[in-house]
Amino acid sequence: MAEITFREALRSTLIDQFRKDERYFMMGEDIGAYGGSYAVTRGMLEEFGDRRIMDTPIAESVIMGAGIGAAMAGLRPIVEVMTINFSLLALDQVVNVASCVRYMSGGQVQAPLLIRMATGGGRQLAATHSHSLEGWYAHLPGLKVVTPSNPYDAAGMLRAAMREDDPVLFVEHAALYPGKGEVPEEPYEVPLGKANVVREGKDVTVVCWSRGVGLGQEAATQLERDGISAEIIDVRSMRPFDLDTIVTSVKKTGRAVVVEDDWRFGGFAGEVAALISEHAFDYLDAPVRRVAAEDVPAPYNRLLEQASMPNETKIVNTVKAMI
Amino acid sequence: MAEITFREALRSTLIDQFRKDERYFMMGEDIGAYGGSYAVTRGMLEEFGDRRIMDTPIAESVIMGAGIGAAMAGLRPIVEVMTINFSLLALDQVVNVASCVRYMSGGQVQAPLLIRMATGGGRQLAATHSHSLEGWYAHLPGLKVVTPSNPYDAAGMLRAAMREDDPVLFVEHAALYPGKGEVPEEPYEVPLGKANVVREGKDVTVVCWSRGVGLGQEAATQLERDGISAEIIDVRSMRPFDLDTIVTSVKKTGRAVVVEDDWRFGGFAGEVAALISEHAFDYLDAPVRRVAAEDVPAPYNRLLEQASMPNETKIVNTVKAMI
Amino acid sequence: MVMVRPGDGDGDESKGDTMVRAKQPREGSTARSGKRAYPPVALHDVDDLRMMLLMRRFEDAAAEGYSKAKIGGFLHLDNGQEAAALGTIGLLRDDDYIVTHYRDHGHALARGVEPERIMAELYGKATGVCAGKGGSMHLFDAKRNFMGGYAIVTGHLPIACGLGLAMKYQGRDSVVLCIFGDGAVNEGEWHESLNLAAVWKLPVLFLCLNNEYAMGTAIATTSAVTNIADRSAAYGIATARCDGMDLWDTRAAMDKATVHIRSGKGPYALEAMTYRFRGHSMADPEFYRTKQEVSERREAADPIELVRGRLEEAGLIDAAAYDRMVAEVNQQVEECVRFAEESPDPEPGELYTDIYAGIAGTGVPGPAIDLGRGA
Amino acid sequence: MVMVRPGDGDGDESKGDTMVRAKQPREGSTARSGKRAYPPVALHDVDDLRMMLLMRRFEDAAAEGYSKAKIGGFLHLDNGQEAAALGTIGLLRDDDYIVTHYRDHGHALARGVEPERIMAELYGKATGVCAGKGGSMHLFDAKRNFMGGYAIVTGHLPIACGLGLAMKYQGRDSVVLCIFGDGAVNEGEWHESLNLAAVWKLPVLFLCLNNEYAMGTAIATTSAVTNIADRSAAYGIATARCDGMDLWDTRAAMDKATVHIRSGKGPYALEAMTYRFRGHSMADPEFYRTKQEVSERREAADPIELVRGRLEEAGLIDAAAYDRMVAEVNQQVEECVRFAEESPDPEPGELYTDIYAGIAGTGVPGPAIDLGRGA
Ligand SMILES: Cc1ncc(C[n+]2csc(CCOP(=O)(O)OP(=O)(O)O)c2C)c(N)n1
Ligand SMILES: Cc1ncc(C[n+]2csc(CCOP(=O)(O)OP(=O)(O)O)c2C)c(N)n1
Ligand SMILES: [Mg+2]
Ligand SMILES: [Mg+2]
Repeated sequence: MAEITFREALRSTLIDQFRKDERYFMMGEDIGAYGGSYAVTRGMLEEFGDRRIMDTPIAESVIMGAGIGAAMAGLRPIVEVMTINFSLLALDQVVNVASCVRYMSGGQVQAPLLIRMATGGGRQLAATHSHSLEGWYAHLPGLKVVTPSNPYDAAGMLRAAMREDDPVLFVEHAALYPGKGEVPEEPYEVPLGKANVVREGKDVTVVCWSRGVGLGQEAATQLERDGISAEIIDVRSMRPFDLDTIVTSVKKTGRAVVVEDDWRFGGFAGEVAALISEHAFDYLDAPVRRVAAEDVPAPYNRLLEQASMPNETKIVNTVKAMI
Repeated sequence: MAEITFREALRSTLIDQFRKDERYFMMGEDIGAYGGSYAVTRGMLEEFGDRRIMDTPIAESVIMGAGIGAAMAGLRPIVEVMTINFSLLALDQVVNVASCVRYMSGGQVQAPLLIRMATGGGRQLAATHSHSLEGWYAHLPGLKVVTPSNPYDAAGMLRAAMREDDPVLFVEHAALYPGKGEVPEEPYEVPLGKANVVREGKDVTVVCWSRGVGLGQEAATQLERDGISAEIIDVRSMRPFDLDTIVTSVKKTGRAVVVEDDWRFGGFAGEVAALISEHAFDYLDAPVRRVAAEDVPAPYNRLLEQASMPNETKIVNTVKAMI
Repeated sequence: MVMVRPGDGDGDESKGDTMVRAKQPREGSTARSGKRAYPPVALHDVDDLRMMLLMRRFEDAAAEGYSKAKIGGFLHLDNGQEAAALGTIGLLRDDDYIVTHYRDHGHALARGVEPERIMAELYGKATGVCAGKGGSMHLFDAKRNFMGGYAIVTGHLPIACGLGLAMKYQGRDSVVLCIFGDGAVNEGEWHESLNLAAVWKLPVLFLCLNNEYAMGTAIATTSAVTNIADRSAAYGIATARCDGMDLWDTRAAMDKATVHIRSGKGPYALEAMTYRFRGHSMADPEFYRTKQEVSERREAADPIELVRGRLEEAGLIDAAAYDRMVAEVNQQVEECVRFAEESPDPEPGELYTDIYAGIAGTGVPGPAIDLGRGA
Repeated sequence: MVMVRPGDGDGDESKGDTMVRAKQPREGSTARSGKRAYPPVALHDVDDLRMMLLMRRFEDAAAEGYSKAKIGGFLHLDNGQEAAALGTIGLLRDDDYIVTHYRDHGHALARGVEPERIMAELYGKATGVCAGKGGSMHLFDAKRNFMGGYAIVTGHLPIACGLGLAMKYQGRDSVVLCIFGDGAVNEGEWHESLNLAAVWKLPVLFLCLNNEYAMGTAIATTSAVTNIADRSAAYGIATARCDGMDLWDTRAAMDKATVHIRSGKGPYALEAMTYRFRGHSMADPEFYRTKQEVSERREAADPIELVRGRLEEAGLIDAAAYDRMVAEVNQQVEECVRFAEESPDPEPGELYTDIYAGIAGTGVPGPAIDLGRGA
């Protein structure tokens, strides 16, 4: 086991798979000569050449579609969209081809494409560059959407995602890239669709994913000081969604808080809250609460931006108000 | 009062406003020579000429952006996107300009744009042409999203929407266009942001909008035969959202079913369910249920498609299972 | 009459100047003027006549099915565009690929997809090419590399680039034929796709079926430059225009295009000038053009009449043989309709298949109540 | 040296052939070769020198602020591109409009926006042009018709069309200047916007600042045709290329372009050849080009040096005056920084303003608990 960054966990997994299977190649903006805008692909152009690490024009829709088409022809393309903000320009391809081509064709055609993108705010990038819209993608039948919170899961889920015969959206929170964690040197997979109880507790279940898991853990530490025991569940996979693990926990704790970086109104946390209320109704001692982004476009000013985002204090306060 | 169609209610309101205020003009695909793909604009080219009824290239992003830009310069553009399916190609303009330009500019710039689009399935248009993604738009701070269910509201809400200083998305379910209803001849407004109790009841609250309102009313009629009294609430405005009216109702009935045409998982009905559970927790006798589209791409076959969609039977069965 | 721009096919497009001409006069279809130098007719042209008759009759039968509400959704027919489709698709190899738009029945027929399975798809039946899930606008036949009809205008152009990329990646010399209309050219994806194909030298043949209208919008309303071949040249792509009402002219252009692509020179943009004899879809009231325009154009150039005329001139077919052929084709289409009508609907459970490779869905159990299916 | 294509500016572009030339040799910047025929220098050129110095020094100060973590987000500086910005923006009328991309500080300065309010915006302060809400990439000054920096590549091109449409609709002869980079031309919205502007004859000046790189990607990697003026000509738009390192050459091109647009002839596409002396943003490790390349290019053509040289030659400024000017500009920028540093952050409540015209939000009450604001 080595302590490596989230970024390095992704990078080394990609490299390992690229070495083993020629069908993998990657397309994206500035993944080659520039070294990747988040440096995930650094060094890969040098090792694999521009046949397999392809710098593309700034043209998100054709990049996405080219990945889908190449997947339909039997390859295993990986499309890096620089950030989720820019993925809106390619969304039609995901909605109207990748996620439904198997269905429309009556099962004749599949698109085993891996889409990677960075997500999230918190770096003063303001309204157009701070989106956390992965919940939109999780809405789509035919697509899988996963979002790891730590280096171990990042490597294991990426390896699993690369083997999928369905299109998978792999969402990487930009704030997590430099974070370190233990990662085995031997290849391993973390199966998609399984939530993870990262901390056991008995008073409240905090359901979170991606950057939110760190917030949840920090909040749990603070709550412990006040004698409140929080169970922290890392959703890991938004679609498929492991409702069982969450419901089991809520049946035990009787309370749930859902955390997400996206806006509250119409966000994915609403789905999670609705599911918990539906499936653990008789066990709930308090309404399910959400800690999510304020209902405002992301502001540039650092203080305003921080105030608009979920943080451990908001989780702590929300939990305390429930108990 | 005249009995007119939903389509005619929209058309006559547009014409009336166009006659009164030169700042209104409309852009869209086939709104002129073709007569409008849903015939809402029929005859308008003849009356207002191609300066005010502009047939555009098939290029959704620039049409939307041109509407935003013209609004920023003080005009009152109306952009017709032929259907919500194609609006994905223009989504970036809505997310990253229309809904946040006021904020990003610190309040200096506004984009009083009206976007109209047809939505919904049920006509065997299969996976790419049957979306009901208005919930995605309702997620965006800075935008208003409304969706009338009958001719009276269509005319009144359109008139109100055309006066707004904010961008408004006006969502028209394609199945509703031919439906008739009473509409006063005198101009009137139905204020945005107000839900409507279209039928009073005491056992369950059915929260619905757009095409769902007809389903809800039909279900209520059927339920009445079994002695179940359903209150039907037409949401009308997804953002802003009139939670008060709904919560007041649920506090009375103790039960709620939310109906929508979109996929259940991650849909807007989840938000509504979560809000009800949060704000009427102590009054609920049963978990809030949702009747929404099955989690599948829209199939072409008529029977499969009908099975995938919400209908009155599903509402009735859902309500009965709750009582 | 295939218009070849300087640099076309000589292996050095990059040197030559390619011209973009604004508002030049439209190439009229001169098919029936008899001025053209044609190659001698061949026996297989008779098969092509039969196929074109099938394409035509199939559409008419589909229109009837639609009028009887046996076919749902949108129905886009391509009467009049048969030569443009067959003259291109008919020249492909089995290992070539096709992606096309929603006006796709004729394209599937030209590719050899079984007509009865196409008709059954329009009827939404389990025996349809897509098992009733895709419908008219989304025909697929993967074993024939017919990779779909697509109904989002230009949604398939990026897909064509991806298929082309896969060919190049694997060192195969297959061509990807990508078919779209004149209205598609103003969509951003058209631009992104032509540029990507050009810079990566992808083996994609961008075939624009220019029928002068996008729904009800005439091309000059939406494009300052209406010559699409010329617009394509702006990407450094070899381009040509052909008379899509003329099977031979189309074939000659297609031949040049595929030779160019297979020799590794990258993409090619072919603009086939054509005209649709029916409305945009069955819902089209056709306010935007007169009945007279349509009948004049049809009189001036019906692609089937041209083929028939040349075959008759060459003595390969006579009136009686032609009538027999028409009768056989009508019979064949009738059988397709019968097959479609008699085929079963998909099983209700089919609603939930073909979404994922495995069975995974949301992972969330559905409501434990009767869904009132098929209501 | 402004390259004008046939038909440009003679009122009849539609007749003339416009050329698309693939892979023609890049116009080198010949600014310092002295071969160019220049107009006599004028007194206002001294002001322009001062402005260019301000633009340069402002960026350097922003870089310092960023290094000290006083400025957040992405920071894109445009050292080297001063002449291209000032030579165009400087010629606009007050009633003209500007939209530009994220590399926008210099553009705002050239438009006359108060430097201290720009700096305050970079510092995220309440006194910033956007009250601290927009930041470096999204500068707006509505009263100067500076309608924004936009950070989604090409997101503002459709907006420019809409502003242009409004001008035309209202019968105004204002020009909308729309600025973007060489990397933007492959995005679908570029295409959609140029086509719409052409077919509707909108008064939009599409100004491409071609600095040869999009982030780390050289233009030839992503475009088969690297001459952007030529690519723009495919829309039937009048086009020109100019030396964006040369204030006079840029001005001459800009002058022609605005005359063309104001006379109602529709859009114009101007490509200014330029080069950025700094990385793409402050986060750029610059793997894709050598330090030597940058210093050679800077040596060969620094737009400020050119202006200074000509003014000295003409006796309008001497070394002492120049040094004084530099000192004054440095002083001015220092004051901007001080202003920014000393300005207050926005009030916490500002988070919730400027979202709607009225107070409407979701209509849903927020959680009735302490939000831990500013944590
Ligand atoms: C992105 C998108 N916008 C709009 C439509 C609606 N639509 C369907 S076909 C069509 C016209 C296309 O015309 P053209 O490309 O010329 O092809 P043709 O129908 O003439 O064969 C339009 C606007 C669509 N399907 N997709
Ligand atoms: C749609 C979109 N895709 C990608 C990006 C990330 N990005 C920001 S700037 C840039 C390069 C743009 O280069 P160019 O247009 O040449 O302008 P320059 O930065 O050289 O001035 C990229 C890829 C973005 N902001 N928006
Ligand atoms: Mg057409
Ligand atoms: Mg650049």
